[in-house]
Amino acid sequence: MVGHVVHKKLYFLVFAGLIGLTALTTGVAFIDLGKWNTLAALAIAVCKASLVVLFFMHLRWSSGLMRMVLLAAFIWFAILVALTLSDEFTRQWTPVPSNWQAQVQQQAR
Amino acid sequence: MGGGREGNHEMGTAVVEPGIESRVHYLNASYGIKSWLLTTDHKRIAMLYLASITFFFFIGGAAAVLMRLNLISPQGALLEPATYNKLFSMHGIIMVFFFLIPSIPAVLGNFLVPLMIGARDLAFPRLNLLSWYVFMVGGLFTLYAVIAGGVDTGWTFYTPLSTTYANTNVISAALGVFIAGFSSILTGLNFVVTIHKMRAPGLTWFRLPLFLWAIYATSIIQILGTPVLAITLTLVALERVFHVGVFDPAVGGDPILFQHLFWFYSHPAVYIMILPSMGVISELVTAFSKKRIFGYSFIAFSSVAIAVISFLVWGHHMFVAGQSIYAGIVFSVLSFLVAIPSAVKVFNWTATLYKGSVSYQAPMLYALGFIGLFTMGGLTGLFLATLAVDAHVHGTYFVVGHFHYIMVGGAVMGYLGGIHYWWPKISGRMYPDGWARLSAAIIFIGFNLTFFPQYMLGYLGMPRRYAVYAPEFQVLNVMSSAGASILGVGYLIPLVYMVWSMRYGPVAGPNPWGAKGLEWQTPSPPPTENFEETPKVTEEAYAYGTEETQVA
Amino acid sequence: MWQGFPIRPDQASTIARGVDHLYYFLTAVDLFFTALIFLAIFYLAIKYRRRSEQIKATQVEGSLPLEVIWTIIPLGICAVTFLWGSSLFIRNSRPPEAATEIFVVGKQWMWKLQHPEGPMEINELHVPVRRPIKLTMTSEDVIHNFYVPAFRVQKDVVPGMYTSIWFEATSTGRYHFFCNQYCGTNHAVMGGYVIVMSPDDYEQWLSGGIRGESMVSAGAKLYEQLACITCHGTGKGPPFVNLFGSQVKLTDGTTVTADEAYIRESILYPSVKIVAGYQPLMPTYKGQVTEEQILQLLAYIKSLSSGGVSQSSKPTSYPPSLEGGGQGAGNQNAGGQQSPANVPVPPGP
Amino acid sequence: MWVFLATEVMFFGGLFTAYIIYRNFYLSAFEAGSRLLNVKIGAANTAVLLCSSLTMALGVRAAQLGKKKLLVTFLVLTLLLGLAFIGIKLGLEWRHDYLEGFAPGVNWTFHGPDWRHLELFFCFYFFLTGIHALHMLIGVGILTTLIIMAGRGRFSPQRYNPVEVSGLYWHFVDIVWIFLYPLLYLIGGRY
Repeated sequence: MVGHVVHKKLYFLVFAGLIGLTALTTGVAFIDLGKWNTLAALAIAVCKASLVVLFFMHLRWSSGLMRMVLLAAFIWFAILVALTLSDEFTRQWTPVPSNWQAQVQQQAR
Repeated sequence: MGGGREGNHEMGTAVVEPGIESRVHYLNASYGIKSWLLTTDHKRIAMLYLASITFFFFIGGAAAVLMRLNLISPQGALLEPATYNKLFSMHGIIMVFFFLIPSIPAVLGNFLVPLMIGARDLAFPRLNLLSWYVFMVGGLFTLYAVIAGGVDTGWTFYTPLSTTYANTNVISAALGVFIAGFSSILTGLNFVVTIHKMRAPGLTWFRLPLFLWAIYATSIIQILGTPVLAITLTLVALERVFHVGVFDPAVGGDPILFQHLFWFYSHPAVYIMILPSMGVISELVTAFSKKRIFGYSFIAFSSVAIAVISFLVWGHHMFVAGQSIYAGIVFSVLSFLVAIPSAVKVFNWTATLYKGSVSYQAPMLYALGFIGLFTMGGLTGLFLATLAVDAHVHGTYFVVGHFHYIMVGGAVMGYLGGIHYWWPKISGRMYPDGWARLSAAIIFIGFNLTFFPQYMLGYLGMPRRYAVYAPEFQVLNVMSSAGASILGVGYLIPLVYMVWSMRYGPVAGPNPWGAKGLEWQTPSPPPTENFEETPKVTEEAYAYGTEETQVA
Repeated sequence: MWQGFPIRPDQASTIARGVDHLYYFLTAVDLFFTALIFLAIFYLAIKYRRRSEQIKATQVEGSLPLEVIWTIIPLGICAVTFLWGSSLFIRNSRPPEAATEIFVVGKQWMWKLQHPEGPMEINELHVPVRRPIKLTMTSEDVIHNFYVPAFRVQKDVVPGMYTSIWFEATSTGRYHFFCNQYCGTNHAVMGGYVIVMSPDDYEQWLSGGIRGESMVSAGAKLYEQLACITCHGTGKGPPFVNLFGSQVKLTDGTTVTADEAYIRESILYPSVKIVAGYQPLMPTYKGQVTEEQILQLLAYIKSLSSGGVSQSSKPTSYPPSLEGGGQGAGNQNAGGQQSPANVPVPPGP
Repeated sequence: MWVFLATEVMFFGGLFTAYIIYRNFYLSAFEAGSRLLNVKIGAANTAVLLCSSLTMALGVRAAQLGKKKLLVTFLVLTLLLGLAFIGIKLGLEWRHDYLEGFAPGVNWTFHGPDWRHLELFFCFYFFLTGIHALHMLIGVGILTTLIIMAGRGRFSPQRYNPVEVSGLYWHFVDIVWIFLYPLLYLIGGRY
């Protein structure tokens, strides 16, 4: 039943990393990077989350099944976001066939 | 078809066994209300579910009967429009969330998953009991909403009607669905863990009965889809309470976003209903053909494929909802994809009959009925996935016909077939096969009479959810109502003879159908611990070719 | 055919025939496969019925070629149907540029339809035959849906945004239209008739009865009344001439197309998108203008663009010379066209 | 438990999707809203929560090694840090926002430019942090149970599954916050 026992030092190292990244993300927010601000904030958040998942939650030492479950969850989340956005961001976009005027006139006849 | 072929009863072959009453099994292990309400035995919990969903089924059914009666006359034969709206909302909410979604997973799944894998119980027996209580609490909230005056938003809770304009009990109904959703999540979780961890030695993934593949796929949908519905309904409730608008266009919200989030769950939910039913049919077709299933791995993988693809198609509910044309095209092509694994299944079932030794007891009739109705329902789905045609039939009775063919013709036929097939295992007794065949035939005929006219009504342009309608639609509506009365009778008959058989039916014996599968190797009804010793599996699923040594 | 027992609604628009053809194709596919499955089941079920307990089934595991075949064939049919359906849909969704624009506002539980020439109708729509009509629709409360079965068109009518459908009627007559998105208590009676008339009859209908004010002039009047003119006519705010359909540069560096949605948003939520070079001075008009008034303003702004999207909107001089001397837009409803046909009007709001 | 966490991912996933969409619709209002939040408190709370995650991880380690006293200590520490987080969140931030009139539907007094969309931002702010806080409360309940069980010596290196599973839950709630913090507090830019 005893899983992988992680050395104390590693935990503290990870913790230091997390605090460091928090400081970093807060700091970055005070610099104007234009579009990159959002991206940087999210990238740092992903790094932090990965640290927690891999070390605190022992995913690094877990079976493939656990990884699959986690992967599935994120794929599903991606599906939800991607397909919803595929609508929300293309409401204004309507494809125009190149010869549509001719077609319409043909139909009208 | 085979409704008239009498005299082929397997019951006669039931092996003489010490009477059921003299042996200790899960039904008579202990008595009293408390022993039922506090049980952690998966079989007893399955019975609790059976009783509760039967109750909900007849409530939902009563609403349907009233609606069909009302639609005999274009002016509305007996109800006010407001009442009618509440009825169809209640019918939808109860049938979808409190009958169809828990039907096969919670009743047959609960009963069979441990039996089929040779386990003593589910992975988390107490969690299982908790799911039932959660389910009942959800049910009570919904019933409260109904009794306190009803809900009139439809089961879809579209905003801003549900958030701002409806002044009925939206919150308690939404809360009821929300709570029942958690029951669904917990059940799914329990099944996934059980199937992963507790299979008997030798029972590899590709020896699993196809029913379990279907249940597994269903559980995935429940786990990953239901929370989105939960959060969406929470937002609706919060919006009503605090009058803030996440979906309210008056403050810049987007009502179509609600539809996205809602259908992200509610389309896959259709597969929560139909996938287990497909699993049941796979069991029935093999058992009554005495033959291995045709294309085992194709059926197994098509279940998983359906579960995955089902999450990619929700936008086809919104082709004319103001969704962008671009998104419409994407969702259309994805929707066609889901037709393929379904078609593969139908072909494989049909091919299973080939060179079989086919007998026609009631469960098989239900199964064949399922295949027929599901084919018709599935194929009409193509119309709805086709953008140009959907732009005409969307939101009409065509849609109503389509999803009833899938959810009633498909899911309920499968459910009844499964109940008939495993009833001897559940109760230890046989029901009268003649009556059962009769009711299968009545349901098949009544069903087609009820819902086929609705396809035609739909193409003629009759919108759904209409309490009154234009006179040109009357003929078909009357036909549909007439069919519904036949269908209603068809559903009542099994209730009567099933209850009768619990006391007076002939003793069934452990394996009345001569079927394969671990569940048939233990006595009927099974003892509380299911198996005296953990069975070892040495053969493939549905090994009908081998000598039938295990049959008692 | 099938007079007493129709299988399809009237084909009364240019779109209808194409949709029906696709529908027949699908029905044929449907019937073929249903028949195939039913016959196969009957045949196999009878041929291989259990004659005695002794005869054992022959075990057949499956067949890869068969599986491939019955995967590929449905896939092919689906691909064909998808391509056919989508191309038809795209064509049917794209209104011709010459279409006459009629504005539709849905509310619980009635339809208000406003012609560009002025007449406003309730639950009834008169249109000339063989002229493309574009409906620009929005809702005052919940989601509705405008559905004309005989034309094979429908679209949800969503509060807070504009959706549109178009059709060109091919034969005169009265055709039902319905609300096809459940919208509350009286959903079932929220409908009416589209009355397709010959061009002559239509002209006569237009000139007869109480003629309301045209959309453009009503909009022009609002433009003064709401004091839009004090900024947008003086250069404090961006001018409207040739605005519609143009690309607008915003303060945050992005550009947007000035379409209906943009203009609507700018009236209701002016601070969301600020045009480059201007101050965010404009107050919100939310709650001060009705959906119909926004549509009138929109018609007016459109009329100022040289492209003249709406056929009937004549380019007006700027600032506009006002026609007529009505008392204002609030009277639009009262001046609505009385409908000649005898259709029961559902209970009011 | 991982399977349950997948459910949770989708639960928050729905909210995040809605948030992303509106943020893109009403960018400026959401950025303005973000600037109205107190980044110092947000950062401090992040640190508190990360600390609690550390103590939780150490607690699981103690359970693995069968050190009962250490386990109880770490669990209590985690509990206290969790309570601190909730306290800061509800007592300081929410109260502050409420008094300032930034509570949609309850006390909304701000009527500057584009306030409707700003209100939408605060809706999401309250929903997201509220549901997160609710998860924290559930976590606090679980921790309390664990502490009692640990005190009675229910865990051993052979049987510490409840501790590990609760740990997973706690870390998950932490991860949600790791995303909430930049999305709500930082994304508007502070320059």
